[in-house]
Amino acid sequence: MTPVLEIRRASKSFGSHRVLHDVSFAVYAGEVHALVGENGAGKSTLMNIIGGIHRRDAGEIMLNAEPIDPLDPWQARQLGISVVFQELSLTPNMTVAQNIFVRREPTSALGLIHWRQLNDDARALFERIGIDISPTELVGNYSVGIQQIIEIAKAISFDAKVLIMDEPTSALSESEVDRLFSIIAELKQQGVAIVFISHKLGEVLRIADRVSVLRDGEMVGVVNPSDSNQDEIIHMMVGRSLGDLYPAKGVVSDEVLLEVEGLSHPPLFHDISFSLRRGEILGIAGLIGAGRTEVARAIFGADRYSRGSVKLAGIKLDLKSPRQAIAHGIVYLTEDRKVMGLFLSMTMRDNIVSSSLARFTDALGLLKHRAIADESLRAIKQNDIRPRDDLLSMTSLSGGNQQKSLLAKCLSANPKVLIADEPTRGVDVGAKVKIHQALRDLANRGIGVIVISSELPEVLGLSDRVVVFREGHVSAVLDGDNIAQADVMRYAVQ
Amino acid sequence: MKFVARFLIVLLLLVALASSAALSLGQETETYGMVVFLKGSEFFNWAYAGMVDAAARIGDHIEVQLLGPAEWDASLEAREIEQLTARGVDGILATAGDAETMNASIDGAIAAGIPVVLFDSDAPGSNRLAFAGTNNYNAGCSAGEAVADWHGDAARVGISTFPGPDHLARRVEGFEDCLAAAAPGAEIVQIVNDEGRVDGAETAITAMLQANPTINVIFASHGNPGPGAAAAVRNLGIVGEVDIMAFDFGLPVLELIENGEIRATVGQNPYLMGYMGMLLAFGARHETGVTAGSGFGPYATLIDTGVQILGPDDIDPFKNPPTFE
Amino acid sequence: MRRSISLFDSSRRLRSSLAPARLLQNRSVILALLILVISIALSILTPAFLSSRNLTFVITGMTYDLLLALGMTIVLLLWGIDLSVGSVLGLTAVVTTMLLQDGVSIPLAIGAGLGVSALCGATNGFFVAYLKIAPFIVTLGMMSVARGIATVLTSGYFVSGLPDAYKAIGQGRLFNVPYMVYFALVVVVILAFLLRNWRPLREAFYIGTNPEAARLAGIRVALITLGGYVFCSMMAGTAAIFMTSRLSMGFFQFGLGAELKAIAAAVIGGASLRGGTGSIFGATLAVFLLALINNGFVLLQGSPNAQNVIMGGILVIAIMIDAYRRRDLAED
Amino acid sequence: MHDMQILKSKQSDGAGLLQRFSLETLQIGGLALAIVVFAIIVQMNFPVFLSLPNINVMIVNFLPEAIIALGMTIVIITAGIDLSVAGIYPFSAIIVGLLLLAGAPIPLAIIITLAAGAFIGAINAFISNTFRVHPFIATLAILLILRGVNIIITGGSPVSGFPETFAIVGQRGIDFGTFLLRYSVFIWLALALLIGYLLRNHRFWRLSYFIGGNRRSARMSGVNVERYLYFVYMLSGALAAVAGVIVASQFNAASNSYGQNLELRVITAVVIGGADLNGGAGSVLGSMLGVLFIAMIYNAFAMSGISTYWQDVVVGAMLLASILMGEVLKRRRAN
Repeated sequence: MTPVLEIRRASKSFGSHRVLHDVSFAVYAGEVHALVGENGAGKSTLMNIIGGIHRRDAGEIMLNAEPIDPLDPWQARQLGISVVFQELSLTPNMTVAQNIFVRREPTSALGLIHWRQLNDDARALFERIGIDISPTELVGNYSVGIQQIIEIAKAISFDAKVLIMDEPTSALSESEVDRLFSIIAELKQQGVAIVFISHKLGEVLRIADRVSVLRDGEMVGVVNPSDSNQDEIIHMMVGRSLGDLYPAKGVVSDEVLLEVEGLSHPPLFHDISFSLRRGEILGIAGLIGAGRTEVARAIFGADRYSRGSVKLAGIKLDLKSPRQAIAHGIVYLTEDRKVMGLFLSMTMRDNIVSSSLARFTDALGLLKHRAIADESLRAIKQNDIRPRDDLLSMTSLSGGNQQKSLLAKCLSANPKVLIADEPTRGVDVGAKVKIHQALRDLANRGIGVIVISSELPEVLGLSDRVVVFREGHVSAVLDGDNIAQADVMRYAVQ
Repeated sequence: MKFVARFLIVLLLLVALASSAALSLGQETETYGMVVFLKGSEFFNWAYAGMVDAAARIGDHIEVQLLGPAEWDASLEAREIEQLTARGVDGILATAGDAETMNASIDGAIAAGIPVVLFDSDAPGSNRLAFAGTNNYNAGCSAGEAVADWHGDAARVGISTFPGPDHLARRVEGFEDCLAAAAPGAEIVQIVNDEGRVDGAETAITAMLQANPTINVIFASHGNPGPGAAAAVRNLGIVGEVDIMAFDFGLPVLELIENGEIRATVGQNPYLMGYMGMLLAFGARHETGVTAGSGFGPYATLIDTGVQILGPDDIDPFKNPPTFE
Repeated sequence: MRRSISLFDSSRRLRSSLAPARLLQNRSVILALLILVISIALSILTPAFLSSRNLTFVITGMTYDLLLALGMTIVLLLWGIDLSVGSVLGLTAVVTTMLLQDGVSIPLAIGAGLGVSALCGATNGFFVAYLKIAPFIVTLGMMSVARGIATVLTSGYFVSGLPDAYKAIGQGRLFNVPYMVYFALVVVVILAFLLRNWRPLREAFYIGTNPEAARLAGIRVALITLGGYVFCSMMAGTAAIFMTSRLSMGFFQFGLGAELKAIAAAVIGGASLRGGTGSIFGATLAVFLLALINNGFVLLQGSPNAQNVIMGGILVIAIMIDAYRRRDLAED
Repeated sequence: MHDMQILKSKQSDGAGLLQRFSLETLQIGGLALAIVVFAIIVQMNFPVFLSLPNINVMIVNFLPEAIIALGMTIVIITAGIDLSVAGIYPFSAIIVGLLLLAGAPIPLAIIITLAAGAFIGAINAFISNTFRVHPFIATLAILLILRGVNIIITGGSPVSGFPETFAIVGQRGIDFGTFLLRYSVFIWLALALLIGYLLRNHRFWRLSYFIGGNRRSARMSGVNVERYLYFVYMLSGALAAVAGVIVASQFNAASNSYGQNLELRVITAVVIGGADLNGGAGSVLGSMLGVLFIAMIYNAFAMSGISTYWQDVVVGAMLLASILMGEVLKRRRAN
């Protein structure tokens, strides 16, 4: 049987930096083929070569045994190779149908669009993959998770023979992930070859028929999930054993640090109450849209709430802005580092001290440059950010190091309470372990840490207690070492 | 729905207000409009004052209004004339931003039976009935003769003007001709562009004076460069060494004449332009038995309102410019 | 890997940035070189150019534009734009001089004039920072409104009859150089120092780069943005005080078209319409460059008609130089 | 088996007026309402206001703005801006005039002029694309250059004395006795209907919304954004040239003084009409209503005899008010 898509001995360098070396890779019809590897292993480059964004330096791309040479993503899609990039290709100000069929709308000979047929086509497409989305609604009115699904629908609409998805679940809640997986199963039935790129090995093992592992631009092997396990794959990815993914739990004091009581802001969240103790890591679990981020932002003063109170060490706070929150020692690590967390065009140093400038200012409001430089170097060392050059522009850092910089920025503000929203989103396993360790170190130093994560294992592995959110309410607070994943899921969805 | 209800109430109030205002309007009024190419020029305010006074002299039933673009744009001026024509005013006084652009609009107004009188700057190619204004060539000529009088053949002149308006070109031409005639040895050293602005004039003239230290007279071809030239001379610390011949009698010019920084100015008579223009338009509006046939009443086609060279002793009457709401 | 200049560059880093290759990456250096070349050319072509008188004059003449460009640099840095500066200049000029004409004391009249300009700026800032309306539109509206009020107030008349003591502000000299030049230089130095060292202005860089991230980082985005617009308008107001004093009159058309010049100068000097960058020295050099070119034109008796062409041409050249400088930057 | 409501957008059941219509409909409806109210008030005071001759003058007077606003609308939809129209407009009036005076046949002169306008638009796009600068700066540079060029090629005095037949473009029309309905009005109507229709329904033209909404995603969808922007700015330039040709014919003259602040009037009208300077929103109907609204304000001033000094204040205040209204609508809908 010939593979639908085959890469033969592809190589690619950027300048002197070799990112892919002699990589071969094949996908068959009706197969889900996972591609894993640490950040910088070459997954994205491989995908970009197939998707027509980059040109390979050497090697061949074969589609149904015919050599092809896609020049841009559009051309690749015409050939039957659809890539769903992490970055969505939708525009919020147009309808779902318009987004899906942009440039391919059914038109008259003069190019005038047949609107009804356009919407019917979209409906038919959704039916085919078994989802219910209104084609005439503006995309901007849908959540990111649903937009991701629209994006996949768009990719499929090209009559894709090969569908490549880069981290498609990074913005999805558990139930949306289920939804996506059933769509994938459906497509598999229809004979589409699927390449699935993900950091979430649990998902990979669940869905993939085969797993290819890339390391440092080379293909280290292909494994069968049924004869392998997570540890083995991680070992292949990093070339060594990582030890535990989650650090040992610490000692939690009895002293309540942060107390949230009856916090409400309809319709986003209602009557939220929980407490955070000194030295504790409190996990917040729940589906996307359950109100976790909204509550975190309200505590942080970034958004208003209508009722309820937030007490820090027993004193009621009335925070009107993030500035006041930071001044009180409450710091929020945002889930969206590129849009809301980092100043990408600025240097690492500028970013690291951005939340803590008050600490480096004299009475006249003048800044102490030397102290700032020292602080940023210290933070880089402490958080093991690489490379250790704090005058590098943020754009030249990898995702993991960007995320570590974001954490360093939060820590530089000397928090008493750190609310970390998706602290390991889009980060490779190595960086993940380091971030987990850093969060636990903080707790051990007596800081209260709240971790919001859509990855259940992460919440469970990291937290001392878990608060479960459902539809804007707290549905459970689970205590103890052995919280079962299934319990959390039950509270999150029922 | 509350939103809509509130909106409707406001709407009704506005309508009631508007209709009561409409009732208070008189009935036999005649309306005359003045259209200028630079709204809010002091010069045109003098002209408008003349128009207002003449209108009051004719009777209470005459209403007047002033229109024009905020920046020099003859096409916007043409629009104002077309609007007045559509409104059906009884007469239009206009000054042409350039000699050509407004012809069609003026002809349109005339064809609609509305008398159009040009003042200050003419549009000779149009069918306008009359022109009341300075003969700009003569105005420049007077200035040229005065300068010849001051310095004779020793006059070394810098001129400040800006390209575009036809009347400025005429003034410079008249100045050059008459200076040459009265003092053949005199010389025009440089002409600079002041972009029509005071600070533009300051910049341009300062540089000009530096590049040409021989200049001993500056001729300002319009109202703005006079004060700019005085500032330039002050900049270079050569007050008294360079004579300035300004144009028009804006208050800053008068002040500078009083304290001796400007030697004299070419005083036009904008008040008379407006006054005569109004009379001409009113006359043309009302047909008499004698003029029957032309569609217009009696009017003179050309009135030269003249200029005088104003020195320190002549400026008192102009110190209190007219104001109106 | 792309290195860039940190806001908090300490001296040991500065040394490496003095290497010739890096120097040419610095816009101020390019502008200074251009100024040098033009100066040399002009002094060869016309002896009048190098006279101290002429140079003094060039610097005096650029003061108004400089003040406006400085204010505009701050607003652009904050990812804003202010189209109303020219009109605010006109309005301040009219208000101040009318008060003086009515016999109000000089400090009070200046205070009121600056107050009016600050109010215009605060209105702009309020709409932009608190109501989140696009600055282009807000300041476009203010441009009409301020100019309109200035027109209504004066009915188009020149305002004159100003007290001599007031005229001394713009006309007075120290070592044959007008006071206002010293004032402008002091503003440049202080502002450049503050932009490097003063926290709110440093925070302006963050705001201009990513306003939402800045807010979440605890920066007072709205307040600083408001302050930026107030500052910009007050720079226009200050220019108006000097202009009226120097020319001994107020006029509602003062500052007409000044906003475009100010934006052009700020951009040539290193600011971007995409926010997050801007340089005080760059803007100063850019204004100087434009003033030199104007001066050269008149000295060389060039057709003044071509001035606009040259100004636009310089802007295009600045754009190209900048594109070369940023050539290694990623798409958008 | 799977709970489907997650995938449905929030449909509020008690949908009020604000939710029932799209933002665009609300904005255009509000503007139309404002126009009607304004017209009624002025009409009650000055009965000639809504007479056909006066309406005709209102339209003819703002024809250049209306035609240029067509291009500006698309430019703004793509998140751009074009200040250079205020330079292209007088430039093309002058160019067509000079060509005619040089004896070029009328159709040829017009075609060359339109091509020149489009060419300048291409320069705008070139600068903005190649050097990756904001179109504000690119078109500002071109505006400054053109203003100078206009003075240089005319020497500052108006160009006039065009052949009689050229008057057809902007002066002649159908005589209704009380007023003359100029052919140029039909040119505008045809352009507005055509562009309005295409912008709603044509695959290629609709890409402008896509580009303005999210430029990266447009790129990823295979749209050649740079090439598209050439099209947009060339269209804007060509339309400014159309306006220039009409005005040259209308006044039988062309001067560098034309078009003062024109770019700002046009942008004001387009924004009042609901276009978003951040891109992705705007419509021809809205922009035309915006132009009409401003035309009515100007005309009402000519009508009323109220000091025209107030004109700028009123127009500026209207701009701010309409933006505030739009913003209020947007936020009430969002809640």
